[in-house]
Amino acid sequence: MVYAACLALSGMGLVAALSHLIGAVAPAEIVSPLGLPWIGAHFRLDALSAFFLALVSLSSGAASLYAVGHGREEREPERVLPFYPVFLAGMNLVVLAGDAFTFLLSWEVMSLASCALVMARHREEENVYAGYVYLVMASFSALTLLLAFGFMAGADGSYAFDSIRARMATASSTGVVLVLALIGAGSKAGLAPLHVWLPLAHPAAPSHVSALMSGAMTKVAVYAFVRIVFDLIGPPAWWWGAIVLAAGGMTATLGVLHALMQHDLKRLLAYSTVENIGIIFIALGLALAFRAYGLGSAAALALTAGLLHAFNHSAFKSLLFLGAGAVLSKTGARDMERLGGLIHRMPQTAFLFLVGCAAISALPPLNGFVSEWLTLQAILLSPQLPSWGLKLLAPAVGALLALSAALAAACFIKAYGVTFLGRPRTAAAEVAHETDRFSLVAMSLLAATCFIAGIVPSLFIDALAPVARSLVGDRMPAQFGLAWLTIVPIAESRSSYNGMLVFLFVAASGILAASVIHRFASHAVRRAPAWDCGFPDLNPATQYTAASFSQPIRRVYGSYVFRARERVDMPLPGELRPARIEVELHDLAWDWLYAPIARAVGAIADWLNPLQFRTIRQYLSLVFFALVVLLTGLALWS
Amino acid sequence: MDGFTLDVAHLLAGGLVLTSFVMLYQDRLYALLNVFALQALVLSLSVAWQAWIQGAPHLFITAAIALIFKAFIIPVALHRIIANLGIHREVEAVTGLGPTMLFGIGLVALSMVVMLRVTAGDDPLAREDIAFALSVVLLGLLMMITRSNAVSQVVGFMSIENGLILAAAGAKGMPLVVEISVAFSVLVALIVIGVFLFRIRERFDTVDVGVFDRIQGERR
Amino acid sequence: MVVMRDLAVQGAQMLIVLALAPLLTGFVRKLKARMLGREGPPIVQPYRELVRLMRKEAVLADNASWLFRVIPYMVFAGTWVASALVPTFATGLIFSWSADLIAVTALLGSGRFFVALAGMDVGTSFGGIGSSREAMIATLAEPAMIMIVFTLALLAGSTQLSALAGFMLSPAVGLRVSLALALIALIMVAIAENGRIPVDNPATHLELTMVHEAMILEYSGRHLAMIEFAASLKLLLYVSLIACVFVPWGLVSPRAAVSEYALAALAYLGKLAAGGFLLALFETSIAKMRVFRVPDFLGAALMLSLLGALLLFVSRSL
Amino acid sequence: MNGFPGVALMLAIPALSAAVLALTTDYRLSARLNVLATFLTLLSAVSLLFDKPAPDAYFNVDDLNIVFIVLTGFVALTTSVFSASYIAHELEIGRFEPVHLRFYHAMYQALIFSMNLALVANNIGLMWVAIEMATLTTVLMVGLYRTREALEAAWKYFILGSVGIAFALFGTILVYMAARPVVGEGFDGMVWTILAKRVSAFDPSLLNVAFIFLLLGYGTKVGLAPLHAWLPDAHAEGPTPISAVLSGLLLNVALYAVLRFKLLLAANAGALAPGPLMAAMGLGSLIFAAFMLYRRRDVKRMFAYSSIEHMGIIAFAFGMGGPLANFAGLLHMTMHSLTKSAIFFAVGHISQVKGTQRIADIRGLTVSHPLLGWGLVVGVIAISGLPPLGVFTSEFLVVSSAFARQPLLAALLVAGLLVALGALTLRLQGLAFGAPTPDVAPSRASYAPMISHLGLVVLAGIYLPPPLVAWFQHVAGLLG
Repeated sequence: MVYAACLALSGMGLVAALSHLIGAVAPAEIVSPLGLPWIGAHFRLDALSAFFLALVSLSSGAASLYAVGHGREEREPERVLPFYPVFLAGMNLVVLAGDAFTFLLSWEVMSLASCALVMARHREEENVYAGYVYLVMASFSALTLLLAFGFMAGADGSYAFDSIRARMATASSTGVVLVLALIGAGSKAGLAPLHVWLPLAHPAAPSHVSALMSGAMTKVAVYAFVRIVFDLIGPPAWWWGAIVLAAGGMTATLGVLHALMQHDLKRLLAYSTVENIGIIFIALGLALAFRAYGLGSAAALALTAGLLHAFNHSAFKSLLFLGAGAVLSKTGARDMERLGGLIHRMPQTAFLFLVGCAAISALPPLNGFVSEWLTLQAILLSPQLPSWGLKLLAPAVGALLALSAALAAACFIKAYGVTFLGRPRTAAAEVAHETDRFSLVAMSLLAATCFIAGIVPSLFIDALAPVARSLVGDRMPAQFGLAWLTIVPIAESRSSYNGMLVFLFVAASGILAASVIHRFASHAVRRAPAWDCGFPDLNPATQYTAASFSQPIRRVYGSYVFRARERVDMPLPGELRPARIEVELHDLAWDWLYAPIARAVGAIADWLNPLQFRTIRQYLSLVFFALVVLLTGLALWS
Repeated sequence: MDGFTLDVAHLLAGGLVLTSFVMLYQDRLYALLNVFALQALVLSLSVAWQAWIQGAPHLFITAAIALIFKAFIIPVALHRIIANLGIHREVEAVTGLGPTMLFGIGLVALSMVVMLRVTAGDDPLAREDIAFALSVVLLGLLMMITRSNAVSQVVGFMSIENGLILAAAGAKGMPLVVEISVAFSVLVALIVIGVFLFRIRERFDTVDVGVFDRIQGERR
Repeated sequence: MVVMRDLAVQGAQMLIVLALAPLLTGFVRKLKARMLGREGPPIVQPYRELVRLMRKEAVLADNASWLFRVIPYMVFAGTWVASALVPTFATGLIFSWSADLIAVTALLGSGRFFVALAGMDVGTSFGGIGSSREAMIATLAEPAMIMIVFTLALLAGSTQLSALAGFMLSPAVGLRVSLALALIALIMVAIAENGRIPVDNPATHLELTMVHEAMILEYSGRHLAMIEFAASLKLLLYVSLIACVFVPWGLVSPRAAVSEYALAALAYLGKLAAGGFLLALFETSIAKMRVFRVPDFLGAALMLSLLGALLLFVSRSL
Repeated sequence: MNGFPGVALMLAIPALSAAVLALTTDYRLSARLNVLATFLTLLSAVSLLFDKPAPDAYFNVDDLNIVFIVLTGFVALTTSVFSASYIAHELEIGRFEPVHLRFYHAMYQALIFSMNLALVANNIGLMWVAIEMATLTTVLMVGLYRTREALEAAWKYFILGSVGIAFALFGTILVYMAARPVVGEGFDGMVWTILAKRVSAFDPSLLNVAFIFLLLGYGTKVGLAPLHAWLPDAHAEGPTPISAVLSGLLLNVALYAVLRFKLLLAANAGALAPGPLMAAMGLGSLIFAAFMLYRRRDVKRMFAYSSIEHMGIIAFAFGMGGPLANFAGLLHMTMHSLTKSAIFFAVGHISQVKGTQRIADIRGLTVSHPLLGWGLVVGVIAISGLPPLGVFTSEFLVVSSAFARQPLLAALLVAGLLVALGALTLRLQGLAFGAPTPDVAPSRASYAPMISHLGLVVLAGIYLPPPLVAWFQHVAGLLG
């Protein structure tokens, strides 16, 4: 079985990466004769790539394990199996690549393989469409990165990362590279307004692949950004941080707002990926800003926060996608309006999914909270920045961050409540049953990761120390030694957080309360029909639906964020037809950015097309005029 | 070489350009063919003259080919085609004659400017020849694009070729001229045969968009 | 020995908040009733209700899941811990550094998260209404709260509540616009969070504007008791938060003598009384607003807090 | 010619077999003969790898053309294998009368001959004659189907090609005239190796005019816009093997001719740099073809336009100049001819199986004919410059090296590439995925040619053999 092999391999990758990360050894480099002839393919494993290698290996291992069980239900396995290992290999190679050519090669292999996986179910129209948009956008990002590397490598083509570093140390106007890298890596990671392909492509793929695309591939894009901006090009200018901050804040808010409006479970998850990418970029932008002014420790804090959030997100987003996949395969429905009450049918999945939801909503004591807490702490340091623009930008972005965190909580209340709670809305949801045990093991693995990263974050922060040191020249104070496993970003007098203690505290008091009540007060339970203020209705259609849940929020933000329009069609008294409300939403990025470009291309094509239908004489006159023009030019020139 | 030979060469080359202009002016096919025959004659004369003054006997072959093939065979063949297709009453200039002539004069000026300037170091005879040759070529091309009639386009192409032969002959001691002229004659012959075989009615480009829709792949 | 004593103080605080929370609720009810000219229930009424509810058997809807039964305890525990972390009468409690103000906010947020889930568990229309409105309110209240935290943290250079209070006591504070903005915003947030008038009406049932009550409609018996208890704890938490940040006088620093502790406790009681009185006064003086006016209300809070933070960010550099 | 007479053989074999094939009527025999002859040609071409004859007045084998000679031999062989099965089918359905067969095979060999001649020619006049012969033979083959459209296409090709040829001749004469004062009259004035040695002393302004004519003349055969008009129809209407040879080889040969003269200009200090001109034309062709791709309804015509696009890329690369870009251009020429001919093999079989060339009528190939379908997918992916295939390497080099020097041009280039990729992949999805359309004929395709080409392309995308790199780097250095 292919997946088993992938599992074993990614396990090995994880071990290797961790050993490298913990035992902070010197970067290892291999040069193979493949690739560009006079350069060869460089493969390099330093702290940064080790961290991301661990990240990728973790989620790919989980996905493979999941697929061992889940893959049996694949209808056309021959369209998934060949590309899956290639996809994994591509991601790992991107992280390991040591020169521009190898990097872009593996980058594109990654994109292509995932695109093939997106189109695995090629008989549905929208999958093929998603694959197309995805392919074009992926090539766009690759070409943009190619330009960036072209600038960095120079005309003589010194593509190896070391020589690039040497060149860029003295180069000027490196801002170009930043912009290109932001566009290139950002469009792959799903940075607004280049995110449009993401919610199309990620849901279309088989679930374990969606998990990888959201959990790992977007992180590989983040890796590309970090590698280029922090490592390869020289010291940043102040406005770099500003751009990245703004982009991140916008992405986070837009992403989560769109996520709230979705009723397709996997698409909702995809949009929430966009949001988390935004959060990561906020942290990275802060790190850039701090670094531009030489505030080493602050930069280290921000960078660590960003990378930690990348790790956390890959953990819980993979978990959530796997859960969604389990739901999909057992009920055949991705649309939440056709689900409900699954907590009774698939309890383990429900529990694990709940852990994921809590983690992604940044609830203590899980891991999502830790990284967002660190990011907020980093924002709190921003008054040290001398630049006024950043001074004003940072708190605003902080507000956006808080806003999107709260919206994310609402979003996942909706996702979980509508999918797993309440009463089943269709027969399919009625008869669903628990998923296979491989999938359960895989998901519980990820859930455990979320939990551990939540209560002992100090381990992970210390593991990130060499990365921070190598990139911004400073690191956060060592955390692991502290009493009670507390984490202290700067100083205890400033702020500290202890996930483990909070968890123990809550658990203890909860259990205490429960036991006291059960001991001294009643513990009798009686089952009865739902009370519902006196007029319960047995029809599950009376439940709150996903659309109705998000309606208030749509009222609040919708009108200007996605030009939401509601049309209510209320039958007159005596009419028997049901009343219905229709909502139309727009993704402005699509309406204002993509559609015009597509129209322009079409228009130009139409405008040029008649050239196919000219007569020979007219073609001849083209030739003739070309000749005359050139000769005249020559006559004038010489 | 003395002035006389130069003058003769000059006269003949200029004659070529002149005939090209006359062709450009003609609007009757038969007349056009006659003028073309005349041009071929002039060409062969000038090539022969070049052969004599350069003392290059192989050029005589080229002259002979030009004379026999272009001055007689081709025009006759074209006469028959025209007769077959019954298009001899054709008046078919796409653009008016006046603009065409003006443009032609402009072309000649252009070729003079280009050539006479660039070949500054060369001997005057070669300069004259190459400049006239270029203008003949350009005029022939102009003819091809201003006439919409197959036969006259063929004629235009052949006058382009005449210009080339002139240039080749004028380039002193240039090898392979014979081979080249032979190859070209084959080309021309094929064109004429094509016109004859495929019954290209009146013009190469009887194209309505419908035809191209078929070409676009709706065939079969 | 010292550790034992710190632990004792911490435990005392936890017990005190537990004991005082229902009292505060009852106190506010009583005051409101009086202001409205009614007799009103006795102050200890909330205790009786709690005890009665705990005694009763819990009636669960047929399709209520295990989550539905666990949530009350989780919410209670979370709120309790949160309120135990807010200095009431003494700063520098032994566990206070295990979570800062942001963490406290997040703890309350998780409480809300789970209550909202509970609201959707049984699958009734009212539960859905409550959850979705609660979520909508939260999306505005939480950012506002975070912004307030920013303001305070920038002033005090810390997000630790003890450090905050200590800073507030010090003369370094001075009079600041941002603080005033933060205070107003905090009060508005507190009102929204506790579902008081004008955002929500804790006293109503079966009114389409209700939020919190709608979510817990299906709860009964001990579960309901837990939820109610958590609610009153939350109220207490906010009052004491405002107290410890804006009127920190009377707070004792760690390792003080027992007598000082007693004094501080008395001061704390005074603050609670004052807070409850103001709340009651406010609630009786204005009317409940429509649900879709709430966003404007909270948006104003968010704007105020953001303004305060911005002012501060800029002025810090002067 | 010392040692093994490779050159003589690789010219003699096609010539002879052309004569023989003109006489054989039996289909099987002639097809086999065709394959055999191309195979022997390939062998003799390969032999040149091992001992290069010293350049003489007529022939010359150097680092620039050796690759293209071998490439021509190889593609000719695979194409003959392909055409064996292709023509068999055409005979069955009766689009091909046996009369045409002799003609077809003879012309095929004649084409091989003329291309080899053009490649090894050391004499610019000889090169011109060879390319003209190539034009004639291909014209005749394009018109082979005798349908109205085929004749139309053949005429268009013929007339435009002839004019181009005329220009090229004029340019050649000018070059000779430029050379005459330096190297003296007579034969030396046309021998390329001698010209290359002495060119620095030529009259630069004359060279400039000459290059304009040569660029327009041979550029017509390369298919650079605005001289491209013949190319799409010629590809679309002729028999598919011819389309493969046209795109795979003939364009290369014409471009090779342009390169030869660019080498001359590069070596002459005073001459105007041909770079900007070529870069501009290349960029123009690329963008123009990229947009034209969108409205194509005939699959072969679409890939013909993509050939124009790639010729544009190559011309741009050489126009940019510099070791990297030139290397990339040479690599791209090789990769493109391999990939594009592979695509045409696939398309040929597909259009036979489906009985149509309309893109709209072909769907779901990966389902109905996995090998053909995936072959097409790989080919199109390669041609749109996606890794891990050879074209990616060259595009990587072109774009990156161009951006460092001319950011704006590079940005335009990238935009063009993106537009083209959008069009190609859009059509590809229609062809390869979705529910399949019914077949009209069983596929008795020979997959070996397609697979071998794609295999080579994939290999080149990951690993380039050192000798190849050495040749290319040397030539790239010369090209300046």
